[in-house]
Amino acid sequence: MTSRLPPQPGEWINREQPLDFQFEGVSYQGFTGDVLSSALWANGVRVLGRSFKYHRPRGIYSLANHDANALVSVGSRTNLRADCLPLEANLQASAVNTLGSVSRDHLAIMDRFSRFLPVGFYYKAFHTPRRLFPFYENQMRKVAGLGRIDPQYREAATAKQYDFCDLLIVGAGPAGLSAAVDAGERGLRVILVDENPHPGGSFTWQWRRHAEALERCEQLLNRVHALDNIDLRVGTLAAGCYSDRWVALFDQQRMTKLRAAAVLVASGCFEQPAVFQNNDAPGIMLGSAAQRLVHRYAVQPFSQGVILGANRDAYRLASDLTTHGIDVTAICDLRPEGESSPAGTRVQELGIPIYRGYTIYQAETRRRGTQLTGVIACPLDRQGDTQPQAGLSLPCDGVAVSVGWAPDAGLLYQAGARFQYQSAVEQFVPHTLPPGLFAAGRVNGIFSWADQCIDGQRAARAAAIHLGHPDITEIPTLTHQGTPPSHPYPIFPHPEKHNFVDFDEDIHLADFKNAHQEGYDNIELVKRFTTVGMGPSQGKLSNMNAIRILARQNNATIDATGTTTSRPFQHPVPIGHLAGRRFHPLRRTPLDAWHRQAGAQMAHAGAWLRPEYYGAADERAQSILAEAEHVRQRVGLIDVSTLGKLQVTGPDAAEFLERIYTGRFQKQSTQRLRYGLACDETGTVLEDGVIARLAHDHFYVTATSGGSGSFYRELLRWRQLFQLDVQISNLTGQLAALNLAGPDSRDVLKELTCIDISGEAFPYLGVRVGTVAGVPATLMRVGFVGELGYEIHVPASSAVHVWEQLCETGRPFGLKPFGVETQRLLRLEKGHLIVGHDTDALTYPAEADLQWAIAQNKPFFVGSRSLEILQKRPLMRKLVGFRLKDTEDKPFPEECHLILDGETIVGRVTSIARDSTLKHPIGMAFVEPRLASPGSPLAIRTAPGTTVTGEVCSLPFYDPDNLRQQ
Amino acid sequence: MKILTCPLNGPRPIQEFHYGGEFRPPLDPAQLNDADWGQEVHHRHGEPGVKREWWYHTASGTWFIAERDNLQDRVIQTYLYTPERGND
Amino acid sequence: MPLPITRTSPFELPSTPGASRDLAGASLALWFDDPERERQAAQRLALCDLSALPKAGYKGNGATAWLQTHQTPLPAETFESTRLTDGGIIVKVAADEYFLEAGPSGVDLPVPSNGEFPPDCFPVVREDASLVLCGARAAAVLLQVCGYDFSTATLDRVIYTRVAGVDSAVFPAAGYPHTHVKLWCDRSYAVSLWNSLVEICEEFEGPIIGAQALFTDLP
Amino acid sequence: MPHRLLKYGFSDHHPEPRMFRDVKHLKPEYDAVIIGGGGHGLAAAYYLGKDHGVSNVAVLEQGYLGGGGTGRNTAIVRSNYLTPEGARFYQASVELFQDLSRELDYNLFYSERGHFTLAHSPASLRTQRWRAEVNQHLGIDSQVVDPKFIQSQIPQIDLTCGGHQPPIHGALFHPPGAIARHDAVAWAYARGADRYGAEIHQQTAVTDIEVRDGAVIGVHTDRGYIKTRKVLSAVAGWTTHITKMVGLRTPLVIYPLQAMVTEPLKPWLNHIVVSASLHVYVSQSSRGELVAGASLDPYELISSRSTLDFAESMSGHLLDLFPCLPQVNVLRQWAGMCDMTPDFSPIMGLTPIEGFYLDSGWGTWGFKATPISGKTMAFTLANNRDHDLIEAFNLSRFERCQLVGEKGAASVGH
Repeated sequence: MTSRLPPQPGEWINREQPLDFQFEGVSYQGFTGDVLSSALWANGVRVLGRSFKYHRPRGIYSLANHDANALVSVGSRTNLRADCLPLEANLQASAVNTLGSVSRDHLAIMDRFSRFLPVGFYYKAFHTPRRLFPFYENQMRKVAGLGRIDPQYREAATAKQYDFCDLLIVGAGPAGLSAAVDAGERGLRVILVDENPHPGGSFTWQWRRHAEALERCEQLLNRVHALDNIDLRVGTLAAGCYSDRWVALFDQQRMTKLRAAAVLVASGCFEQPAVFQNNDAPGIMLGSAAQRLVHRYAVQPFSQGVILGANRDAYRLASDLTTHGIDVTAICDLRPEGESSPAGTRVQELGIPIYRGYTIYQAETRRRGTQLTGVIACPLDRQGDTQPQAGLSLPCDGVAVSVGWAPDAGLLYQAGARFQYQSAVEQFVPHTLPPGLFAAGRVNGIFSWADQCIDGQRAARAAAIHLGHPDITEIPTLTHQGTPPSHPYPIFPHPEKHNFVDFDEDIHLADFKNAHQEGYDNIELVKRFTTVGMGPSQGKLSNMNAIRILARQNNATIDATGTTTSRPFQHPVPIGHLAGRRFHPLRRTPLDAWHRQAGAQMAHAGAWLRPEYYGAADERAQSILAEAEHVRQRVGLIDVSTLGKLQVTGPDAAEFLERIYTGRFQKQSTQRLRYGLACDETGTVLEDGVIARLAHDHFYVTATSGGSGSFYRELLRWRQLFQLDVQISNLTGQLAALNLAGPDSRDVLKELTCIDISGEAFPYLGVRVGTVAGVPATLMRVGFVGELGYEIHVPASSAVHVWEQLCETGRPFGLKPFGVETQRLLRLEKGHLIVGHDTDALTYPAEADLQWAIAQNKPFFVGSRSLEILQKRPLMRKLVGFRLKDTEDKPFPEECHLILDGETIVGRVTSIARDSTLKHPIGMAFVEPRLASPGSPLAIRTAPGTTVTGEVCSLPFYDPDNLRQQ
Repeated sequence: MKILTCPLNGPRPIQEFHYGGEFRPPLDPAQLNDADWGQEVHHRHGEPGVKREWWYHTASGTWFIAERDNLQDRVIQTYLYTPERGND
Repeated sequence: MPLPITRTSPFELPSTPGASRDLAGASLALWFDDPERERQAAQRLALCDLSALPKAGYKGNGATAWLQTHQTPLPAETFESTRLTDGGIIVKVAADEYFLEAGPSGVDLPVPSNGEFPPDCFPVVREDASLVLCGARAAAVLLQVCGYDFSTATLDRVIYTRVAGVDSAVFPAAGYPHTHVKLWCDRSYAVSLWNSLVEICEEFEGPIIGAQALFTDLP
Repeated sequence: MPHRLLKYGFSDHHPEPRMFRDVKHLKPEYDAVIIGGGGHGLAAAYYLGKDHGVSNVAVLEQGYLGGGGTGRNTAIVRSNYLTPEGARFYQASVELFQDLSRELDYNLFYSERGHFTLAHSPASLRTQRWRAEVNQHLGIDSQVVDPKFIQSQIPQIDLTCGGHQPPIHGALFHPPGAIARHDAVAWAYARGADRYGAEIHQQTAVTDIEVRDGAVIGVHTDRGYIKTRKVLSAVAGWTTHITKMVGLRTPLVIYPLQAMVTEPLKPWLNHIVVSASLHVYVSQSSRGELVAGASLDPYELISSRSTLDFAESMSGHLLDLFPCLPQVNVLRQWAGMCDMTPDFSPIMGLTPIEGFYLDSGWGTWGFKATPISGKTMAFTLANNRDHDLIEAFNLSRFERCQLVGEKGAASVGH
């Protein structure tokens, strides 16, 4: 291990637990607590990945989860960020998006062509001739993209959870810890999250050698641990902040959806790059990355480094590195005045050369860019422009960049905060925060650890006041003192275009100039055209510089230039965590288990599962026909529990139903059923069912299986609007419904009930209340399938009992269960339409031949006025029955096949059955009215150029005189 | 997830609710000619601003009215429908 | 004389109960495994099916008056509840509607002596599935299935919310620790809800138990 | 390497001019004002110049080009619609799109991928067949395919949907279904419109529209007043804001539609996959990102905020279809605003206010109509008469209770 430092106080690695791992097939050793990047760096590996477009070698840059060029695959997992991937024993990682290996990537040739591939080049070529574009696109797709998915990869669903707290604090650095302690001591339920595996934030890298800071950190952590009402969650990312402080927290295991009464963001800042030639070479990194390497992982960032600085942090960094035996060759300070604080003096005392008013003009590398050999520094003139002719060469194997910061403000933006650029800190700071949202620390423009602690307390108190805690002394808002921590324009042109603004997407300075020249001159257009900020790190290291560049190009202020919209997620989050364990509530009838045992083919029907038929999957048609024949000849039993079942009671019940349905109910006799048809306000057929009157003020109503939920909801709404004295109860799930149908049904049923069910005592369309098999039941004589039959409604808990009793009693009659597909065939034979199957979202009653169901001279029902209008128009289509003459060897028509008249579409098949108990194929179709009279031929298009002839016939096909139902 | 306050059940995540569209006072069909009726049935107040809307708390079966700013997604108030409050 | 068993639970329960009792035509499992172990599980985490408890609804302008004539102690406010002597519960679910779940001792639900309800009181069939999630870890299970903050819930007040995607009435009950909740839901959705809860409870090592552990004073 | 790229490599200076003129001031009067600098408005400006010689045109955009629906959709182009009027209209659009890169000399990355609309029930398969039949009859390449075919084309798909959801029974397959680089469509039309003389004014908000005696006479903007007798509103999610200025009521209501994108991956998904019952449509961009969109948000909102609910349910449904994706990372989510109509068809053409034209009701289907809406609206403005292809889409259909049947199939799910 060439670069591992001696043990550091507070280091995150455990030297007792060495780990073997592989990168690109080569074995290395690291420690528990390392991330892949730190372990590789410790082993002297400098090329950790390749860039997206030009395949340039890249190393550690931020070591803060923004190193989007050091992406690796581990087994089936890909696009993992090496700078936050915990090292595990026998980890086998390899870089993504390389051809060959990361150290010798054959695609690095792209870098040679970079001059031919300026920003947006792909919009300007490859599209002519048109036929070649697919070829080019295919090539481009292959070189684009990062990791490769494993199509075989599977993962058990992770559990998601909800959580609640008074105050969520994001970031356990100086401000966050101070805020947590202040709020915790007030008794607030606090959740404190930090994405790092250890709390402390900048205490753990920037202030590691500062005794007073360390002591404060210890104190704060002790208090946090001591207070039961502070829930500290490390390794937890607050990835998105949504309406009403709904925050998505991610850890290794799961996503937690947290509802916080208040949110305090103390997320800190991202250190920002400087833009100079070859600023992406491995070995060039942020000052904060160098300090993270040293203090968290005890890894030497480089042995001999140059610091490019523009703030006090750069000088602290220089002292810090020197203390660790790292040779700081020089500090180039962008500011002509340099640093006059004690931090500056200390560096001078250390004898480190300080070049004031200098920048790094370019970095020098060898071995195809993989090894940094030095930099050329040059002075800046008064305008801040480089003077390369006065450049001087500084040999080094590393550069630490410490020129400024940008707030980690994603959550605040998402939650609706507005920011303003403050030149005292040369940074965006929150200007207005929505209620319940608070910001503290560096994200708030407060830059020393002690001030951050105070700012954290201030924000915690403001939050407590917001949450209604009385008698709290507010702390006045601090302002930043001293020179700005950020440089206003750390961006330097170079004639050879490798001065990168966006490392993710390989966008260099000239690209911005070119985009601007083409008219992409506002921040959103710049983003879309150049793709700046659209890579995996979402612009954390590039957006601020892009804004600075654009502002200068437009000669505008930073505020006027604005920012792009910040959207979730803060860092990319896995689809599996987002999906989590899913709940898919399905509705089951009480007989569900029985059906399965009896060999039913179950199918989804809306939210329900229903038996289609009983029998083998490959005997569908035969099984359905056999079940149908059995109902026609003997007796069958079907579970129709999915029917909507509503109880409508109260003095105004009949009046209410008359307003909802098209028919009349005031004079309906008790113990009788009527057909009910309901439309929506536009006159479209919405629902149908039967309406049973059980008492003067008591109706029992059935509705379609699929529509009853929303229909019930609409009824509740109409009830309010009408202000009628009526109660509506949804009994759909409370009751089971069984339809016993067939010539023998009466004989079966009479064994089980004491109700007189003789034809005279209980006629067709009658309803009776009594018991069946000892269970309270409502019986209705309906004829949906066209045979003598009884719909038996019983409490759901008794359904199995009643069903089994019916089966048992029916055994001598050969009673068989039948499924919903069989029922569909039987009802088609009987000419009954199914709403939603034979009608569509624009069908009105006259089209479906349901005019008879509309009571004339009724003053009002829902949809009546619209129907009046629709009925003045000539009818455009009509639902008819048809039979097929002779299909010969032609393809058989299917539902939704078109009916043609020459080249004109004149209709559509809505239902069809090839095999029916009538022994010939039958169907229903919408056709133009001129074709609706019986005997009209229908040309059904069953395949391109092929039609089959049908003939319209009157409905129903079966038992037109209802003799079967007597 | 947004919080919506059901007048009966109190504040709940909006996922517990069904959106019932704009509140429209019942029309008198007799007062409108065909074209006006066609417009009244289909047209909506879709412009930005505060709108009265129907919302339904699914688990308890409660319809109520919410006054909501459809630009800010801010709920001004919620209350149960009464003809007095509804049709003014 | 006990009624024949005509009512069945919607749930698939783990095994034949170690003991059960008949309750208005249904069988209520008292325990499956070992009564003592189930009692301990009830302290930690357990799931119990109480769908066998008879239930009824009463609705209409006259519902309140009629129930009062049956000496039922009625809750005053909507969503509030009162306890029946047999361990049952009556909840006022709307201004003119009550929901009653009998306790495990088999007391009959209020019915009119002559079989006829007064004209303005309508019985409503209630066949809700009924289950109890209990024990110290019940809160952790609830956090995985429900977006309602039960730590702020009022005891004995019913909360209509969505649990594991199923609209449910949740009842943080007194009588056993606060983290114990009773859930009622539409029977057609009950299997989905039950399966989700069983899966999560298994991960937390919470078994399905019989009713005895909950109703220690069962006669 | 195409010779065009050599030009870049060997020039000292970037050789590309501004894509459109930077016009500093509004003129006092234009022959036509187009509100909305998205694809539709810019296309209308382009065809006004190209087809009708109308060049004194201003396009007013309150934000930046393509910043509304144009830049927020999932960039799918198809023509497999249900009604003859719909199918014909979108087919004309597809035909324009296919040659658009050449016509505008801008690579729009128009990439024919093949479009699957999955059916998870026999009922939904019936609807797909309806669409396929209408399409085939009109000469549009569409067919119903079985699960085996789907699996052969998309090996990663799980036809059982993990057992969580109703399984896949089949699909409507539409081979010409394509994706395109959506922003580029706006930019290319902007460049084209500019070359025909139209002025493009970004960051110019319309504050009011002046109507006298039932006719438009001018437009107020935050940069001053403009006289004009023709105004086209092509602002999608902001339509109700504009119609309010002229006192026009419409059925339009605005709903957000959300989408999200993953980190880039090597190509594995070649097709566009749509499942209406799972509320997913997904394709892989040429950059390698999975771009996935859903159905509308559950309630009206004139905002493009994101919700976690969307990201959760979309992720769940993606895994139902593609169980190999759980460790793929979602990079970003966003939303656009959709002006929805009751019959899932646009509202286009003349209005009761003379000189005020609507190009609206684009709901979730606007991007694919960009060229044809531009072309037909340009015709309509130039001739003050609805173009044949959009007659069925006129606002007056609602007062006549004569809706377009595109919604017809929507309820077929029971």
